[in-house]
Amino acid sequence: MTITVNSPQKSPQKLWRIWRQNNRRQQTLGAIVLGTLFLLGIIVSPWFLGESGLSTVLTQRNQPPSLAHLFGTDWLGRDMLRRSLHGLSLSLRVGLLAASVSALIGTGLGLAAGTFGGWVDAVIIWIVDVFFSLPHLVLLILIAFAVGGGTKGVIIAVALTHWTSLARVIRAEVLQTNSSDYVHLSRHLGKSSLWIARHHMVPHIVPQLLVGLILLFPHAILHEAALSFIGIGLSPHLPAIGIILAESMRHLSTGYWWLGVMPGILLLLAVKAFDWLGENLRSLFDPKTSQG
Amino acid sequence: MQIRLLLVFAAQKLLRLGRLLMAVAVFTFVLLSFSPIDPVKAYIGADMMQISADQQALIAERWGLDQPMWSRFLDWLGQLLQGNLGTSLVFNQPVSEVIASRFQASLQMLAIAWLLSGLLGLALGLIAGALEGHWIDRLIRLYAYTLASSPTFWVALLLLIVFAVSFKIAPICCAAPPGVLSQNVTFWQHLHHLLLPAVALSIIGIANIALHTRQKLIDVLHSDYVLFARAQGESLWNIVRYHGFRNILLPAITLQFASLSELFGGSVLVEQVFAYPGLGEATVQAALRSDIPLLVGIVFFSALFVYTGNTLADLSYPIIDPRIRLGGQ
Amino acid sequence: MLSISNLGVIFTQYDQGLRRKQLTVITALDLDVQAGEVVAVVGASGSGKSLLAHALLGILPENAAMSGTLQFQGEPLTPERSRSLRGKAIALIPQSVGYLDPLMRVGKQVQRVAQLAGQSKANASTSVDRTFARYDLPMATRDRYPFELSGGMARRILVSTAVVTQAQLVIADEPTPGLHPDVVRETLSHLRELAREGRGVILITHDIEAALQIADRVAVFYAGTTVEIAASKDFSLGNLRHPYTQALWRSLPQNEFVPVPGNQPSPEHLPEGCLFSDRCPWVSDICRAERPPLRQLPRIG
Amino acid sequence: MQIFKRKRLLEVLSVLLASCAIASCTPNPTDSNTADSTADSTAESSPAQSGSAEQIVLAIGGESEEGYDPTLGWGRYGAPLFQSTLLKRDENLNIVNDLATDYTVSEDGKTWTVTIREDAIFSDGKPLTAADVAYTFNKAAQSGGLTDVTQLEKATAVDNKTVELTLKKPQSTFVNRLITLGIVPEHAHGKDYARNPVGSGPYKMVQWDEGQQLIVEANPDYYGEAPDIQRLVFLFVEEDGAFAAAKSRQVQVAAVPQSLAVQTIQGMNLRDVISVDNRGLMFPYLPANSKKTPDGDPVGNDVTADLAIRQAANYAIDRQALVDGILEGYGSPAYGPVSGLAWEETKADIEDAQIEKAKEILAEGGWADSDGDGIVEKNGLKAEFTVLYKADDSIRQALALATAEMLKPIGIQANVEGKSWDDIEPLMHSNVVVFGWGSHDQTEMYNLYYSKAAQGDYNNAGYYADPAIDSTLDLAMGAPSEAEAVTYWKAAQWDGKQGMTTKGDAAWAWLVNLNHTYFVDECLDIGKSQIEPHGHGWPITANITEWKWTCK
Repeated sequence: MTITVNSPQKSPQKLWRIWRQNNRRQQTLGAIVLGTLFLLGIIVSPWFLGESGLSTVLTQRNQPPSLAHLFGTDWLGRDMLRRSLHGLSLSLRVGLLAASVSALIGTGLGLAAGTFGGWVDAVIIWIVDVFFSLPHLVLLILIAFAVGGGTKGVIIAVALTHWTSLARVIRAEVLQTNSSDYVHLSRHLGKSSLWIARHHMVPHIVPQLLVGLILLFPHAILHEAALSFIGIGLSPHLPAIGIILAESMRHLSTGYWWLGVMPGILLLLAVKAFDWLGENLRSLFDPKTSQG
Repeated sequence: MQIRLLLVFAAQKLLRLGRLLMAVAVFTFVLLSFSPIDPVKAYIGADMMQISADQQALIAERWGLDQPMWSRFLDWLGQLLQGNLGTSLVFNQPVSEVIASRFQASLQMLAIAWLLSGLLGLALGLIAGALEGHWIDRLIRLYAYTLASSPTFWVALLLLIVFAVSFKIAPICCAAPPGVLSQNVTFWQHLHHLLLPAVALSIIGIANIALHTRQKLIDVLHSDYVLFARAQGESLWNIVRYHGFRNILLPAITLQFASLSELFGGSVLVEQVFAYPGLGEATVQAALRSDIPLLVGIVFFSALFVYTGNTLADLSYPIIDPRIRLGGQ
Repeated sequence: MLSISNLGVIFTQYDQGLRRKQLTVITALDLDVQAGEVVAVVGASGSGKSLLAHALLGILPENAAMSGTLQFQGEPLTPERSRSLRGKAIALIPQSVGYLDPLMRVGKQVQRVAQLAGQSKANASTSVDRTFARYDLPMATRDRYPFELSGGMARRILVSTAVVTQAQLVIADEPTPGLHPDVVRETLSHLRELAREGRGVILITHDIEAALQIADRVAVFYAGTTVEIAASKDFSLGNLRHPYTQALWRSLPQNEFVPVPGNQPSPEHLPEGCLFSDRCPWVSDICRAERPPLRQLPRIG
Repeated sequence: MQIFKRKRLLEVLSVLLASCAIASCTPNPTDSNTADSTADSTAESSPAQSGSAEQIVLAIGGESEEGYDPTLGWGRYGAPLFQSTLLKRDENLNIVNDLATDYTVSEDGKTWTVTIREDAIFSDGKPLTAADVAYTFNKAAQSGGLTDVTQLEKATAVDNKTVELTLKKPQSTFVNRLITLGIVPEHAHGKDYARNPVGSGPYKMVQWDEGQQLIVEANPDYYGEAPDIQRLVFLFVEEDGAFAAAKSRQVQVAAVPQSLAVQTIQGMNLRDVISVDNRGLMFPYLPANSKKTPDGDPVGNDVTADLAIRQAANYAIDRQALVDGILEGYGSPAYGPVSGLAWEETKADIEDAQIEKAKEILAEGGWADSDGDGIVEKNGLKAEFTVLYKADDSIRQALALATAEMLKPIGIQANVEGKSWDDIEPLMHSNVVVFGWGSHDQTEMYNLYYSKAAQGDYNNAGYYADPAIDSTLDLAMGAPSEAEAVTYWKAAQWDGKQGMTTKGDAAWAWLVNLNHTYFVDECLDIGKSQIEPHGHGWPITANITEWKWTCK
């Protein structure tokens, strides 16, 4: 008697899995393209939308979402979709800038710690520990306050607080590469630390950096929005997403739910898109994580 | 023997704490010395027109704002050695008292949120991990990933819209019903006002803990000892119960204590949304109104809080895992 | 008691670049075990030995598909039946102490095994006491954690897990590597003892010498196929038929000590015909074209 | 256009409401049930039912996080509640005695002698004496809080009931300190006074849950007429929260913004209180680059330095339209900084919304549209400026936008830009800014227009400087009493020949006064309210002792 077990063609769930498996590479690439397009679309949307729809139309105040206004209108009759896109675009740009600066700091310190070792390493590790010893948001508030708030404040605060994890990753990567055979060889050949860093470290670190950077974005953007929400971030006249959400707090009890819900969903989608992008990039670089 | 180890452990931890707090204090003051905000103006606020220049000078003198930052730091340090964190500008009260009373209000919320996120996160993580690949796992992962990308304050806002505005089953603000003397507030009223903020706060932690627990459980389920247990005919849920749970407890507890830091930060946002008068709300006040002594005090306190959480996690290791000895390895 | 014929196991996996592929890790395994005998399964790593054990216990990973005929005590051994029999009628003695939960006291773990085999809690506890006594394990061992055990103790505990169950078929998966020779001898004698009690024992090992010490018969696996099943004494007599078995025999230190040239083919690149064809000194055209089935040969001598 | 539509809409709404009343539609039972459920649970354990003569709940903001110490500024918006003041303003803002029985000011205006009543006792049972008054003034003068008593040289108690306040120089506005500074007991004014205030006011503190609520109850020892409402609960929530609480009937008085005032709440009436809470456009008075502020920010603007521009803008703006369209009708036109107050010069009012007159003024001033782009020019200078407003303030935003629309027809191009105060501060001496002020204290008007007050901050941000006005303001400030000063205050606004308002220098274009809007329980009679100063909320408590609960 012959028993065939776990036949792959048995259930629809299995079929689905096989379809997914077969298309994984295309899916990953597709996801990367789709995510990038979505985010780019949001970032450049204000240039296509222009200022139209941002002016006050008193006859169209407080309209719930409809076909004409997908996100409804606010208490001045402004189209919430346009406002949200403007706001999110601004928030994304601020977040991107801050995250990029943060990634630079993280890479620099991570490389320094891993390459020079000794007291440099000890000092950097200690700084990282001090940063980890404070709640993230408290640290953000402190720094944003200290530099005087506003857009500049947010960028500096986010940039100064998000580098720690990346620095750790890069440092570990450097240490691992450092102990590898070819680095030993180069060292024996009398190459300088800098030469080794440039020729051996950088190629290993760039993929880590890229993924790390993209996974930094969502954090940076969420924290930017949070800071703006509590009033220490972007100036209230800028249509940042945090500001829009904070404004919606003033219209909760009147039942204008769309003022808070719709922009929040857009923000959520953008953050998820970054996460998605990061995960897919990572699985492209490192197929191990995509198993199973 | 054990007691000596414990003492050594405590001494080490205290030393590190002292060093850390010192660093935090110096760091904070250095940062604040760069601040372009004029605290006198921030203090006066809307009353600018009725306050003469003489009075402004008087105000600066009262708060020592006319001194350079380094001398204020030395003053502050001197006071600190006497156990005094200075006086809050906004609340005109010793900073330690402000923190104590505010933290008391936050503590209950933090505790509920902490337990909720820990238990729910653990449960969801266990289910998802055990059913890896199943649609339930997919659902839980989707939920957790979505939550992880959601702005905390927005989730809180949604909860407020749904439960307080639409269904009217939760209060829209505050920590107690209006007009009721504190001694007359019942336990249920108290809970009623506490619950929604706590739930909102716990949601941040759930995602993180669930995802980590899931991953850890999957690792455990792929381990040799689980393979052996399966070979003995152990069912999936009993494997989770007898082996999975025990082996993920340690990382879960580490994570749980480490999450105190995130929770503390989250409380700043949640209290803002729910107008809950806790320490988080005071943090925002301190920053918005340039109350430097209070801000420094809160930064200081939060570092202590996070450190305590991590130390508790360290202490819990040897209890759970016999392989780990206090102070050893 | 147990008979396996033409067992196949196929894995579905992803490749670098995320392409899916199918791996045939077991092509055609044949084996039969009688009550009271020890059958050793030998072969290089990757020959499918451990997977056989997993297949019998129904604990193959989810992405594995199984084919072929399995019979246990006269009835087909479906995965469902494996599930209900494992831990009761079929028991596994794992490789190392790593197969014990590091955070659970060993006494409790062995007791749990007994309970899973169908004993009540109290009975299970006495079974553990009895078994521990049988293997000279002090009572205090019950309260130890796996990391606190010495090598020999750990081995006896692992054997205990099979003994407490009354299972008719015991599969010992690589019980000897890295052990002190005394412990190896002791472990093997425990296995032999189990067979003497009337159980069937499958001893999975790559250590032919150890296998020959206690096994009645030896099955030789190569790249997921059974190339030969021979009586133990056939080895000492040199009555070996398959070229791989012969090569293996020659590679032993007490014999010619010449390693088998070449490598076992990876499941990704299995040869067309006989799996040993690329290394076989006597390869014929037929072998290159098709895989010869296992044949029953008359006993020589 | 839009404004008219709103008006129509309001009419339609009111008709609908009226017809509803005729049809006597009953409140939706399910609605009131859900609303009451929370209130019920409150009532269970609370001895006093909210919404009765026993207890009312007010959500009008105004928490003093610093505590309730008058020497640090508590009560500067009126009614210190726990303490009483020497003088107070009645509902018509006339100065009347409270603790004081009489006060005189010396010829040179530097010595104020106040006699006080002898029946006032603090809530701890000790009598209030002249020594306490002297202590309070001396303390406030040096404590560095938010009340400015720096003009005081010293206060001395002559005897048990007479105090002498000596000023450094005459200051007619000093009377406002007598009106706002609550008297604290010297014997009980310690470190924790701010959190446990003891005073001779109509109410005493029961409990203060910081950040949440303040519970006070009637002071049985109060020397004045006993208040009708026994216990007050001040709920400290945002305006939106106040509205929500009002909707669920948890509060009896809720301060709401104008945008929420158009809503209706069953069982509550909307009360709009006239205020001097004004909004106006501040024009930089000097030509561009005439000087720099101490911080190095530019001062002056060539366009607004031209009188014709400022006057024309004043005449062109349709203030009533702003009130109707933006304030939902809850407001009044403003022509000066002190609308409705006793020291307002009503002769300074103008007939506005006069496009033609505005155009004439421009033409006379030499402004003409020579290139046909719709914007007038003079000597090659276009009549164009930027209007800055605090960006998160929707009313200021709407005012700025609407005003810019109104200036367009006369050929003035106003570019509207929203910014935060931090960003506005460096720009506010060289650009037009939407400001909002309004106080019962004339010091504010003085600081808005007095040339030497311009020091690069909010005081006289436009660097207005007119020597004649300066001397009139000096006379007003130096007058021995408010009554005598009023003549000068009025003259500074417009004396028939010159003044700082439109007909004179037109240093500002005042736009509107906001009405402060409150939802008040139908059963609560809050009497006649004062014209409220800038600051929505707390000022409504000025006459709280007269509030009555009219239902059983």
